[in-house]
Formats: sequence, C-alpha cells, structure tokens
Amino acid sequence: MPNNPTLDKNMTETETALRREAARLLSQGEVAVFLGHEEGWDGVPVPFAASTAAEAGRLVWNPLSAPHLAKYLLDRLEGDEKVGIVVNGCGSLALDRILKDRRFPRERLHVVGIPCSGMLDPARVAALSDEERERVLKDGPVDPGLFLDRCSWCDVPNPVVSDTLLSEPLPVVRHRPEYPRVAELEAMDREERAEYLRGLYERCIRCFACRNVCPACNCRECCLDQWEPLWLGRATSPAEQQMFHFIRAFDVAGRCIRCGECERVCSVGLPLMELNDKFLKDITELFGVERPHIPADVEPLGCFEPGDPDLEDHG
Amino acid sequence: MSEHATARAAAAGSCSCGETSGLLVPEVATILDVRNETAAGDVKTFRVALDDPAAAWVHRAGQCAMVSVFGVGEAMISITSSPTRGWPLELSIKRMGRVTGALHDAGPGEKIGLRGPYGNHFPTGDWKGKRLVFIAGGIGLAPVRCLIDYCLAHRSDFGPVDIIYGARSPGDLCFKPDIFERWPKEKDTRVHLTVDKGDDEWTGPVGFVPAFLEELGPSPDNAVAITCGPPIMIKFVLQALGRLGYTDDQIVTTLELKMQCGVGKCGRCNIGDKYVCVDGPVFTLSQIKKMPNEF
Amino acid sequence: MSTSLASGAPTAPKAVRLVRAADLGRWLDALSAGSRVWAPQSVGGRPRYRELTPGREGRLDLEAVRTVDSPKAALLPQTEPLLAYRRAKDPGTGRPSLDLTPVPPAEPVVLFGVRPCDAAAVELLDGVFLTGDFVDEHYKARREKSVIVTVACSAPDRACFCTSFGLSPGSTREADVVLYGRSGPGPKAEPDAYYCVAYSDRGEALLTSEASRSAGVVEPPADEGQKLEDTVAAFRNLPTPLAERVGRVDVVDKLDGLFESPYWEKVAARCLGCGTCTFVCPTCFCFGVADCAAGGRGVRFRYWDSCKFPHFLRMAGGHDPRPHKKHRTRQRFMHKLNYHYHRYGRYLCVGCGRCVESCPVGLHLPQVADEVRGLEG
Amino acid sequence: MKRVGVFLCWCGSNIAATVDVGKVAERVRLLPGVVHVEENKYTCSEPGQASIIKAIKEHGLERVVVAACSPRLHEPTFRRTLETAGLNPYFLEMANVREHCSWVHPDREKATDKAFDLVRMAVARVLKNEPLARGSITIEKRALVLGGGIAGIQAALDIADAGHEVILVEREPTIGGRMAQLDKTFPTLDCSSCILTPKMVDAAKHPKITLYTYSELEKVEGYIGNFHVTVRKRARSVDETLCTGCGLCQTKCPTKVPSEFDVGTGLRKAIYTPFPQAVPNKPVIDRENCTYYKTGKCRVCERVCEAKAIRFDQEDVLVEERVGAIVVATGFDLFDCSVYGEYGYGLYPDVIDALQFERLINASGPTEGKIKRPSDHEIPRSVAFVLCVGSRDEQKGVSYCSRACCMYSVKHATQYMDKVKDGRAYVFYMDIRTPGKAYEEFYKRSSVEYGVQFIRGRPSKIYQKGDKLIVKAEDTLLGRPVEAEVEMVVLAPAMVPKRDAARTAQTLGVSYDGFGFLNEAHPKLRPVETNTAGIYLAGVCQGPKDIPDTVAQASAAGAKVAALFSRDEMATEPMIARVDEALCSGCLWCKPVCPYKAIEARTVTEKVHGRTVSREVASVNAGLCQGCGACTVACRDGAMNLQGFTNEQVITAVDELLAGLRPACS
Repeated sequence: MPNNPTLDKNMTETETALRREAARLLSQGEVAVFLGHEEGWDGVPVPFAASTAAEAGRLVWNPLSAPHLAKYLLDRLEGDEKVGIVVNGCGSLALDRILKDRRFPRERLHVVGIPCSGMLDPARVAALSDEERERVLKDGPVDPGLFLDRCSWCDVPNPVVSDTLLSEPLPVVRHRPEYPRVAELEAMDREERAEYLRGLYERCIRCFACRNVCPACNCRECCLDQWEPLWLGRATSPAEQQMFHFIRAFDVAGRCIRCGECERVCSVGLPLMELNDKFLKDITELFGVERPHIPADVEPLGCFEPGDPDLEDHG
Repeated sequence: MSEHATARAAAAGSCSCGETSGLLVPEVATILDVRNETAAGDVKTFRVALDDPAAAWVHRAGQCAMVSVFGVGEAMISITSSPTRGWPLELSIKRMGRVTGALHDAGPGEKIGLRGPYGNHFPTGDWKGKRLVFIAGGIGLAPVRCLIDYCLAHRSDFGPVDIIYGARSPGDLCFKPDIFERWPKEKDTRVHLTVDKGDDEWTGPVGFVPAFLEELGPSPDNAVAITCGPPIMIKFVLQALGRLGYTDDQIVTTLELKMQCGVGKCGRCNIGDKYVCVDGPVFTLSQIKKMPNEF
Repeated sequence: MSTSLASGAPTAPKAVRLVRAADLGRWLDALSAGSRVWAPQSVGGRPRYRELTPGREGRLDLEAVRTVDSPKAALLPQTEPLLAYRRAKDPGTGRPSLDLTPVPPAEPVVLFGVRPCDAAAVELLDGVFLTGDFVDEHYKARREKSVIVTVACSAPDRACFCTSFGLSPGSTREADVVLYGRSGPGPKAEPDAYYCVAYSDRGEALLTSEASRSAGVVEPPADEGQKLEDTVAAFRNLPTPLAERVGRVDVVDKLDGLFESPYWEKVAARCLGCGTCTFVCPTCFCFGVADCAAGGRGVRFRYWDSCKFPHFLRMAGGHDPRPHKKHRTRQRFMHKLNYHYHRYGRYLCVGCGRCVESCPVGLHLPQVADEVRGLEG
Repeated sequence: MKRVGVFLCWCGSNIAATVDVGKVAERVRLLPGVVHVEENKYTCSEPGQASIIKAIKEHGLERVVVAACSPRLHEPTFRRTLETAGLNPYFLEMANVREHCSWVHPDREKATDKAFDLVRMAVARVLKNEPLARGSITIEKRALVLGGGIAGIQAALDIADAGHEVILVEREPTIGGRMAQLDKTFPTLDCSSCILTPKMVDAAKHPKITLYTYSELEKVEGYIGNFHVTVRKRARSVDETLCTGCGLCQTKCPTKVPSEFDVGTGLRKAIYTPFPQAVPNKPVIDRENCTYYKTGKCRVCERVCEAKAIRFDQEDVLVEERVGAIVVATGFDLFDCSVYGEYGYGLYPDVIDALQFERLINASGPTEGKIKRPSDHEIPRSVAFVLCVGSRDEQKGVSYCSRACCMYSVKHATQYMDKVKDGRAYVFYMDIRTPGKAYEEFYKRSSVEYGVQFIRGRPSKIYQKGDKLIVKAEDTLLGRPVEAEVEMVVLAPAMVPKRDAARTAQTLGVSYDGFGFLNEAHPKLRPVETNTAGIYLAGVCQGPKDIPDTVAQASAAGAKVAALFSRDEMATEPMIARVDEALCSGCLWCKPVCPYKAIEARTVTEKVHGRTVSREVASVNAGLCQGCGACTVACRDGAMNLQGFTNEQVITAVDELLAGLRPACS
C-alpha cells in the first residue's frame, strides 16, 4: 500500500518556530551548536551548523529540506558540548540508528522534531522549468513523482526521537513496505543478475558519498579504508566496486533505514537501494519483521536466537 | 633541473626498449645485511646495493630514498650512510607500519626496490668554518648520522662538532659503534649521550634531550644547530635553542610527512605551497615559521 | 604538444573543416580505427566521459553541458599500472629473484567532445606532471599520444563559471581541434553541423587525415569564412551564468592570511567528507601508489586519491597532520585557490561546475571563492 | 620473510594414491618464503614428527605447514611437535589434502593441482600467523548435575566417588526419574526399582552430594571452571528438616488427583510423595490442587502432622552455587499419542501407552502388578503392541528412531504372555531393532518361547467394536491386510525432548537440534561434551537411548568432569575472539549475537589530540568465548578478530587462491 505524500501547508510557520527554538537553545546555552539547513546557492537547503542565535535566523525548513543531519553528529564526537538537531520522521530514524548503534550519547543531544507529510526530491525539482518550480514550491499541487522516493513508503511522519515537537503529530497509517525493484532483481537468473550487477557497479567512481551519507555507516574507521586487511583493493575495477557495494550492503544489512540518501547523493545515479531493499525484504520474509527499516532495540540480524532460520538444521 | 634528476632523465631516455620506464619505477636492489640497532629490535639498519651497478646514483646528506617491498608498497626512508662512503647504502628503519614491517621481516638476499635520491639536502656549503651542534633523539639520528659522517669526512671545513643524542633507554640508542667508538675519536668532536631512563649498566646522564641540551649550553656564536627526532622532542629542543640564543636561521631540522611519489606529483606531502619531498625535508626554522602549522 | 603555460591568446587556425552532425558517428568510427577514442556518452541515464567501446553501454552525447566525470581519466587513469613484478626462486639454489616488467607503451588516444574548460584543465595537469625537476613519464607518454578535440559550449548552464578564471565557452587552450556548432551558441542550439578548427599540428593532421575526410569531414563552403569568424567570436564572448554571480576569481592574496580563519569550521560543518568533488574535478590530480599482489606476483599501480579522505595523510605511526574534516576541507580549497597558485602561477580550477553539480551537500568552490572575499583576515 | 617449512604427508596411499605428492613438493619449493619441503609416508608417526623437529632446527624454520589430513585429527599433535622444537605451537597451519582433496577427487592431475592450491594458501596464511599463548583459569572443583534420573544419579555418584562435591538438582519432588516408573528392564528382566533405589539412596547419603529436589535451574553465568548457577528451590510447603516421612498427612489428605508417576493410571493426594521409595521421602503439597490453597480452608495435614512440619507460607528459595562443571541429564518426555487420532488414544480407555503399561504390570503400581485393562479392570485376553507411534514418521511424528521401543515392547509382550498364559500378544512393527548385547536373543525368545506374534506393518486404524478393539494393518511381509481383534492396545510412543528443553539449552548456552535434543560437540569423538566448555551431556536429553547406554554415557560424563577436576587450573584455547580497540566503535552489535554471553562493554580511556577521553568498547571474556566467530561476522568495523583465523589471515589465503584473478594483478 503506497503512501500519499503531501506538502505541509504550514511550513513557513514551522520554519519560524524552528528559528525561534534554535535561537533560544543557542542563546540560553542549552546547546553549543544547532544542526539544521540553510539555503544553498541554488535555493536548495544544505546542511548547516548554527552556533549563534543570529545564525539560527539562517535556518530554513521547506519542502526541499531533504538532507538528513544525524550523520554530522559523528563529526562532534570529541568534546562534551550539547548539540541541537532538527529531524522530521525519517530524519529521526537516521538519528535513532546512530543512537541505537551507540555512536552518540543521547544526553548530549537536544532534538527538535517536526512532523512531516512529505519532502520533495531536490534533483527532480531542479529539473523542472523555472515557472513550474516556482509554482510547485509556492502552493502546488505537486506531482507525486516529485517527492523523495522514501516518502512513498514512509509511515513514520512523526519523529521517533525528539525533545521538542514544533507542530502537532500527524495521524499514522501503518503499511507493509513493498520492494518492487527486488522483485525484478529476483526474477533474473544467476547469469543475468551477475551481468547486471557487474555493469552497474562498473559505473561507480568510488567517491564514497553513499557511505559517508549513510547513517548506518557509522564505524570508527570504515573497513573499506583499512589496509590490513585490505578488504577493498585500491585499484578500480568492476570486481572491486562490486565488493565495495556488497560489503556495504552486508554491513548495513539489518540496520538500513531505507532513507535512500545513498541514491540521492550518488553522482552517477546508481540504484544503490536495490541491494539494501533485498536485505530488507529477506528480513521480513525470514524473520517476520514487518517494518525492518525501523531501528529496534533488538534487531533480527543482531542477536542469536536458537530458532533463527539459518540454524534450523544445526541447532 | 638538478644534477641527479638530469642523470635519471638521461637514464630513462637511454632506454631503447620503446617501453615506458616511469619515474615511479624503482631499481631492483638486494639486501646485503641487516643490523639490529636497538635492544628491542624495532630499529634495523639495512645495507643495500642495486642489482644493476650502472644505475647507481650519488646522494647528498639529508636526502631520502623510496624503498619498495614488492607486494606491500613503498616508504620514504632517509639515507643514513654518508655520500662519502658511496654504495652500498645504509638505511636505518624503525618498524612503524606495513612497509617498514615487511622490511623488518626481510632478510639478507631478499630483493627490494629502490629509487631516489629525493629531496633537498643539508646546506653544508653555508656552514664553512662554523661550529656544528647536532641534536637528535631516537631514530632521528638516522638522517643526521649521514650528515655527521659527511662533515667529519670534510673535517677541516667545519669548526668544533657537538653531537647531542638521547633515547628512551640505553638499549634504544642507535648506531652504538659510532656514538661510543668512532665519533668520540674524531678531532674536536664531542658526543654527549643521555637517556630518559637508565639501567644497571648506564653510568651516563639521565634526562630528556631538550633539558640536556640546555644544560650543556652550546654557544650560538658562529654555530648551526641541526636537530632531528620525535616531534615532541623537536618542539622543546627548538624552545631550548631559542633560550640559548640561536636565531631561526641557525636552526635546521628535517620534516617528515606521508609520501607516495617522492617527486612532487602525488599532491600529498604539502605544507602550504611547499612539498616536503622536493622542497624539503631539510628546512631552517625560519622557513618553517613561514609555513602553515600542518605537519 | 603545447605545454606552454602562457597560451592565453587564441592561436591561428591551422586547418578548418566542416562535419555534419549526422556524420559524427561515422567520424568517430573512423578515428577508432587508429586510436582509442574517448567521448561523452550517456551511461545509465547520466552523461559520462569514457572510452568508446564497441558493445558497451552508452551512446555519444555531444550536447550534455558537462559529463559527470571529466576527461582527465583518459590521461591520468583512475587506476594506472606502473609496473608488474614477479618473484621467483632459483630451483637449484633457492635464491630469490625479482623481475620487473615495465608497463606496455601508451596507445594513441583521441579525446573527443571535450569541453573547453576540461581541455584547459589538461594544461594544469601538464604543469604538474611535465614541469619541475621530475617529469612523470607515464603521464607524458599518454599525453604525447593524445589528441584533444573540444566542442565549444553553446549553452553554459547555471553551474558554469569558466569565465571566472579567464576562460570561455570557446576557449582553445590545449585543444588540438575545436568543434563550433555552425548555428552558433544559444540555449536551444542543436547544430546540424560543426566547424572543425585545428589549432595544432596534431589537430591539423587529424582533420586532414584520409580517415576524417572519408567520414565526412570536409572543407567548409568557401563563403563561410566570415560566418566562421563570427561564430568563433560568439562562443568566445559567451558569458557563463555562475560567473555572473561570482565574477573574476582572484583570491590568492586574500587567502594568504586566512589559514587560521574560523570560516573553515563552517565549511567543514557542511562537508560530508566524501571524495566526489575531487574525483569529478578535471584538475584534481592527487594520487596514491599501491601494490596488488598475490602468489609471488603483482602490479604496482597508482590510483586517484582524495585529500578529503581521512587516510590521505595519516602516517604509519598514526600521526596525522590533518586529523579533522576542517583541515582536509581547508586543504582542498587552499590548494586550489592559494597553494597551487603560489607554486605554479595558476589557480587549480577551470570553472567546469562539476563540484557545483555533484556535491551532495551543495559545498563548492565558487561559493567558497566568493565567501572568502568577505572574510576578515 | 619468515622461513617456512612444508611437510607433505602421503598418509600411506590415502593421499599419495590420488595426489602426486612429489609434484606438489616441486612446486611448493618455489613459493616465496618456503625454505624446506619434505615428504613423509606418515607425517603423524613418531619418525614423521621427529623429522619435523629436525628440520625446524636444521633449517631455522619459523613457520610450519603440514599438508595432511583434517586438522581435527592431528592439529594438536603437530602443535605439540612445534612446541617440542621450541616454536610457538600456533605457527602451524594444516592443509587438508586428504578429506578436502584426495578422498573426494578421482582425477589425479586435478587433485594434484588442488593440493598445491591448498598448500600455497596455507603457506600464505602461515606467514600471517601470530604467536598465541594459552591462558589459564582456575577450576572450582564442584559439579552441578541437572536432573536426578538414572543418568544424573550415575554421573553424580561417579563424580562424588572421585572425591568432588556435586549438587544434584531435580525438578520433581524425588529423584529416580523415568527409571523409577519402570517395572522390569530388558534384556535381563531384573526389577527396575531394585537396581535403581540403592543408587538413589547412595546419592542421597553420599557425603559429597547435595540434593536439591523440587528445584529448577534458574540462571547460569560464567564459564568452565567458574560457573555461577542459581537454583530455585520450590516451596514444598513442608519443612524437610522436621518431616519424618511418616506418611500420615498423605493418608489423611482429602484431595485425590491423578498421579503423574502412574501416568494417570492411579491417584495421589494433594500432599504426596510420588512413590513409596521416593528420595527424599518427604512429601510436597501440590498447591494447585490443595484445598487449603484453593479455598483457604482444610489444613488437615497440618493438624495430623506430629512433627509440625507443614509450612503453608513457605516460599521459593534461590540458592547460588559456584561450580566448575555442569552435567545435563534432564531426560525426556513421551510423544503425545493422541496426535494419531486413528489409534484412538485418549478416546478408547483401553488404548494406553507403554509407560502406562509399565505402571499396570508393576507390583507397586495401581493394579499391584495385575494386568487389568482400564475400562473394566478385566484381564485382557489379547493385547496389541504398536511400535513407532511418532518415531520414524516425518509426517506426524519425528524422523528418528527412539531406539528403546522395540526392546521394551518385546519385553512388554513377553511379560504379558508370562502373566496371561492363554493370552495373545501381537506386536505391530516396522522393523525390530535389537542392536545390543543379548537383545536379539531376547527378541527371539519372545516369539519362540512365549509365542508373541510379530506383524510387520504399521496399523492404519484402531477402533472399538463392542468391548473389543480392532487393529487394522497391512502385513507387509505377506502383502495383505490384517485385522486383529484385541482387548487392549499398548502404543510405544517416541521419546521426545522435555518440552522445555530449548529453554534449558538457552539458559545453559548450549546448542540443540531441530527436535530439541542437546547437541554433543562431536558425534563420534566428543559424544558427551557440548560446544560450551565445561558442560557435559548424559542420557536422553542428548538423544534417545536405553538404560545401559544412558548409564554408560553418564559415567563417561562423570569421568570427563573428574578429569577436568584433576587439575587446579586449565589451559584456555587462545583461538578466541579479540577486539581491536582502536577500530571498535562500541556499537556492541557483537554482544547479543554471542551464544556464550562472552562479550561485555568496557570503558577505555585514551588520549586523542592531547585530550583524555573515555569511550566504550567491546570486551571478550576469555573464559566464556568458545571461538565460534559469530561476533567477527557481526562486527562491521572489522574490529573483532578470531585469533588464529584473523580477517587478515583469511583474506590472505583467499587472495592467494585468487592470485591473478584480481583484475589489477593480472
């Protein structure tokens, strides 16, 4: 059952409230820095760390505030100052991922939450004509195809982690995720799939943007950067790139929040979520987890259960 | 173009095979023997010779060579034998990472790669008649040893020589035959040794190099101080030299950064607009003070 | 090869030809017979600059304003073998031996459909690899066997700012041949034919070759001399949208005093720390050297590295002069706008706009160049 | 490069017949690092080992590769060899060119190539081996035996007789277990309780054995030599120290309920001892059925008890004990025969199961040993014994054979024929399995001397017709349908694990199979050990078996414990997980995946750019870790390494195998 994302009509008010709240937190010294978005050069919001109440005035919240911010917390591991951060529903899943992986102390956070009914894909909006873009951003109506992919399956409109909520929580309609692209992948025979994946990852330029944006890729030192052992050869080749993406898919398996940020940042447009979706689907089918992208206290791939599917024959 | 680069370019040009013999392609060399320098075995001196003697080059004091362990990688190593001794070269290497680890595991007879010499050299030409104060700590003596031997080989060009050297423990002192036997016998040359922590047999001074240096108090008059060692030691040695009255131009040290090409191409070892591999590793303190603090 | 660092002024054409857009495919086929040919192609829905390989996915896309990746890979491959080695043992004595095999000689390559900014970037790469005490023979061998055929930009887009660095959509720097759309620049220009102008001997040889001639690269009508000149001038005088905002970039002196500026904290706070900007950049040249080895044999190769990666400068003992993202971000912009200028007299940027377009978080050089102007320091 | 010696074993003709060992040697000689290669007919032999020692000394070998059989067999042998020669024993790698090569490949040329591949992988790997040192842990010389059936009693007695303290924990009010319910034992037909009760008394009286009956295992922490167990002593509602076991309370108690001990064939009181020879002979109050606990009134037992031992307010007590070893002897349940609706179990009163039959023919049972059928207490003139009810039936039951049913059913038929001289006994069977000493003879006698009739065929239906039961089956030997009219049917149910066996296994941290039987460490070579060091198995909890096998296994487990306790300390295996704290990001995903609960968080303090900071990292308890490697897989940082199987070693071996296949290498 697909979701029907819409644009929140009160975003301007929310933005004002966000600026006010961030300014308050900063001026009262509750946080030393506030992670949000500011307007980038082309009008699209970009990540921004406000450290004064005046800078809080630069914060924006609009239909293009897509980039998640939780990953930036890892830049602030050193030190003990408190950090403010704004999250919507899916942004809070990214934050929750970092918290559940014990990569940032909750007590150093002040989380400002914003219920969210949908966000537009900046790249898709950028591709519109100027007039069309203007119209969409002013008052819609908006073609559902302009929303971020993740909005189409999102059933977490309200932040799962927050200290302050800037607007009323939205009604939640739960639905079972679907993975149409996995079905295509599974429909291929082995050779087809091998050839498909080889051709796919051959296009990768190994910039690591997917890894760096991924909230589940939060290791102290990425194994792909390690030299001993050399998990990933430094030479570019279709085989190495495949290893790169397979390793990454395995390392986030069971922890992927299905935000699709990896695809959004991929400059060569690789459908990187295909492998992640495959794992999500498998987790659903093997472990009966209906919403495998929601970080949970006990993750199916993160525990030992004698009843695990792979243990059936061995005990 | 400097002379050695010309020589290399000529060598490359003389290749009649029509194939590319690149700048980054080393010569094959053989480890002749390996000497343990420290009690802990973490520093070893390798004597190496090129398999093709015709490819031999002449280095100058302070220059480095890129040493390859095939299958592992390359590391920039300062040449510790004086140019006046020619080949085979000596390379003193501390076990630090993959390449140095593999070198430590290699024994006599094994094949390695060697290319160089790289970097600038100590400006010995400017030191005629001057008093030389060498200050080194631990493995930091390796590049300085090359210079000391060069200067001692041209003894009459320079004034009195003081060698101030320290290590964590007596067992960590490198080049023992030099510091205990050879250098003290040289004319107008004094070797001052100290260790951070003594042992039952150690009767010499105990203390850190910077304090030891200040205690010795070599006069800055017509002197040059050359220092090399761990960054923290250098930091305090520079302060001590300042207190002793040395000007920034009188202080020379070497810098070390991660390098991949050694020839100013790979874009790695820059400090501001200087590349340590071609503009260094030897810098005066006044030069360093003009560079961004990023080393 | 022109390696002159002062090749600012357009040189006189050595040959002029005309090719119909419909004949481009034929021409490329003809060129492929004698050389490897790289060209902009659409791959997986994105414009990429890659080698034309029969049977491989991708079709020629001469009108994409910019390819995701720059043509630098044709001259400085992302992975380039430097040597092959083989360890062996004398079966009799057991003595180890080692054979080094040089890499095979470079093959001729035509860089087709290069944008003028990217061709100008080659000049910067030449500066690094071909000047100074050391000449990089691997690069040189490739460079010497390359012919660069640029295509003048008819519709620079919102990320284009080559004019900020004194270049232009019709720049001829390092171009052996320039293709100018016969209909001149314009947002909807889909030229039916291109003027092909050779600016070097190599370009002339390419244009006048039998292969080109037989593929439809012909003498232009005699009466189009003036039209050609006007067209060339129109391309040369075409403004670039982002440069309108940034203006001429000349910040080297300003940056001299900004190494310790808190501004870099702000920049770093947005940076993801990925290497996208460095990998898509036509002028970023940093590389690493590594061995790939097993079973007593292997290959030493160089590979693109990025100053944005945490391991770039970390030493074996763990010491890292640039331990934080702040240091690494500063290094990249300082390198491009200050250090390189001091060392080579050039900014290390040609305004291609790739960092503008590819940076996942909108952190790019023109914005930084603009912002540093207003900083105290 | 380290100096490697390679020793290629022929294993007689096991390897040499298929692998051209000489050719492998020739090629191995040229591998980097290899300075010595030699072939041996039997490398594991005394001369073979001596030649390794000699070569280590003569050639200054620093690493050794032995290409021979499975490391399961001789790795310890060759490690000792290296140790004798003064090398770290973990500088050894074995290439399994027998099980992995010569035994499974027919083609000599290809097998030779593969053997070389295996050896060169081992050579590449051994160069990355690091010296490992065994640790040592102290051993608490007390054992916990879980379950007071014959297995638990035997193990407890053996360990106690070896001089070590034993805590014997039994869930029921008495020890004795299943064997106490049985009448006679095959094939000798001696009285079950006659041979069991002396052992029960021995166990109770043994100065080294502490008995906790009516008790359950609550929690297990720690590791071999150092387990910390918590036992819940359930409230008996009777002060055991005061109770004299006079039995008056049981006589006077007004509440009767079906007896579990008699499998429902008889009744017991709400305050009861399960059977007269119970140990301890002290009753418990079944609070679920006791009138006082249900209504607050009655207290008859309290009134009649002269010893004043009744304690209605007694509560469960948690007892904590430190033990060095645990023997699990938790026994089994019987398959629920009502699953076979067509047999009418539970529907027809005269269709009973074998354990009920044991109670019927037992002199101390509800019928005092007279075989009376439940419906009308008449002696059945004919009885059908149906085998494999649940066993060997993948559709409705379990796939395995329960091993004892053939023999006890033959025993039942014999006993029946002995008691009912003119009776008829039919045994419906699939196969009669008698693989024990004197079993086949016993079986023969049942038909020859007692006239038991054996019909090969699994009954398809049992139904009542008047006061008779009709058993329909196909006689598969004669290939025709048969119908037997009988007056009682005895079903032989499959032995199945205790219904809470999985929970027990989880509490203990041992693995179990798909049925719930606990897994032994190796089916042949380590049959009484589990994969969790210090935990041993005895009896049917590990798999169906009869009394002789159970007792044998119990004594084996006892011997294992005694051997463990013969030392004050034991060496720990160094091939366990190790955390690279520099890489560990402290996510602790490794912790919940560890089946042995060996991972905990630990705070480290370190200097980062001049500041002192604290952070959490994973930490492996060397005593608990069994080296299974689950954590190394869960660790995405690559911080968790299994020593002896480090990521680097494994990748090196794979790289070696794929040498030349990595595109950049070619």
